[in-house]
Amino acid sequence: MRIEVQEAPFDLGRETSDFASGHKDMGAIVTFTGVVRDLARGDLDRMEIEHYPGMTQKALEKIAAQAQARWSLGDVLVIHRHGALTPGEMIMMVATAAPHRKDAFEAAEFLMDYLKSRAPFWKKEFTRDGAEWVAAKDADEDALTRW
Amino acid sequence: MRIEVQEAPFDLGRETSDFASGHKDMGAIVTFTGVVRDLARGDLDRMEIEHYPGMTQKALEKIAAQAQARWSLGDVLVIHRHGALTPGEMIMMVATAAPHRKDAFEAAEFLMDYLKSRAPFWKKEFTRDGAEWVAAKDADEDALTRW
Amino acid sequence: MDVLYFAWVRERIGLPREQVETSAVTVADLVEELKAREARYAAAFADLSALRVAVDQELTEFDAPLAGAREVAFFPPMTGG
Amino acid sequence: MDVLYFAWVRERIGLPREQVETSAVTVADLVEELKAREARYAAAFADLSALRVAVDQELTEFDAPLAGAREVAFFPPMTGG
Repeated sequence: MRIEVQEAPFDLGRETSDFASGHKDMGAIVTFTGVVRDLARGDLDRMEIEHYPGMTQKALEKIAAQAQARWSLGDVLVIHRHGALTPGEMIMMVATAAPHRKDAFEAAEFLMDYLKSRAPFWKKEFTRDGAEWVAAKDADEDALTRW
Repeated sequence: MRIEVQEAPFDLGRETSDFASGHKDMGAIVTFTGVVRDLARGDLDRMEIEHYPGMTQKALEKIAAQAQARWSLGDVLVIHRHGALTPGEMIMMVATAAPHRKDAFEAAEFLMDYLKSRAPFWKKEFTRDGAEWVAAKDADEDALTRW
Repeated sequence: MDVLYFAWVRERIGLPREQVETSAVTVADLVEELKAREARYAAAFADLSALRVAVDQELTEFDAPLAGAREVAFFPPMTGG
Repeated sequence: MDVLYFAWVRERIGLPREQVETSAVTVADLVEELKAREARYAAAFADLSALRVAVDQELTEFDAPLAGAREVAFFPPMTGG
């Protein structure tokens, strides 16, 4: 398991390739990558992600450990950035390796659902007209009931 | 949409990175990568994948088009190899880009479920003791009922 | 008509493709004609539930009509991914 | 005890963290003490359903006890991923 909380960009290609290599008993690798979307009006200048330094790493480790306890996984990777990001930049990624595809997919979805609502990150969107905190969606909270 | 059927290896890192780049309106990128697993006995020499050249590309395009009709997707990528592969080698990958993670995940799972049972590929496993065609799993056929 | 065989169907019949002159109306009729030829065909087609068929490169059923078809392929259930 | 604020809670209260001397038994008691201080606290804590709390860096509920706690953090629902 590897958990990285960082301000710097990450190299999705290299991370995915490194993660997938050398797991001879893992037939299935799933990755999810979150990208900063522009607003519907097309005027997002940047997104700033605040986090809770003392808690973030622990919260992510706990979520990853829950996934490992629940599914048959060979490995888990979580990378989550904070700080200022512009549209098109990658915010975060998760990767799961499992013998079978169902475990790899479900564990990745579980990680994402928990990461959305249970990891201490907060997004703020900046446009020319001002800044606004992104509101948590009911749908994201509801997604947790699946697990 | 890009569909590649090829004997040569592919560069998962570069494919993933290229796919994820330049989609400012796609917040979610999901990839699945299938890797040749060794057998439980640890004696898999190689896997040979046969396919139906005239049909394979069309079948994959049809499956990808079904996914695009059903989910809100910005892009779909499918790469599937044939020929001889050794344990640890990557067999195939799919990637989906969508505004929201639920679409990206579901479409990737749909692509995999259909690709498993509806794309004309057949796997044969070679060990020192002989060779055996991989039998289709009931679970893979059953997986289609979800969609 | 071109008839193609893949995976263990190809191995059991002993060739990957052949030209077949036939007036079979459905895939099932064609299968009966092939089975009547030789033991290796009869063996390959012994259990149709273990086989799949494509007509002109589209998956179909054994009761599908062959009118106008140029290519029929027989193979076991697919194992892609 | 260290009290931390994040996102709009931090902005509304006007500082990211502070040391608080308190004998509050639960998180809810601590919130009442803070609200009584100044209007900006009362505003930040006006609707607890819009807030989340962590005690010693573990998410918890507002009725959680504070005995032994070293750090309490208040923030809106998280928006990671």
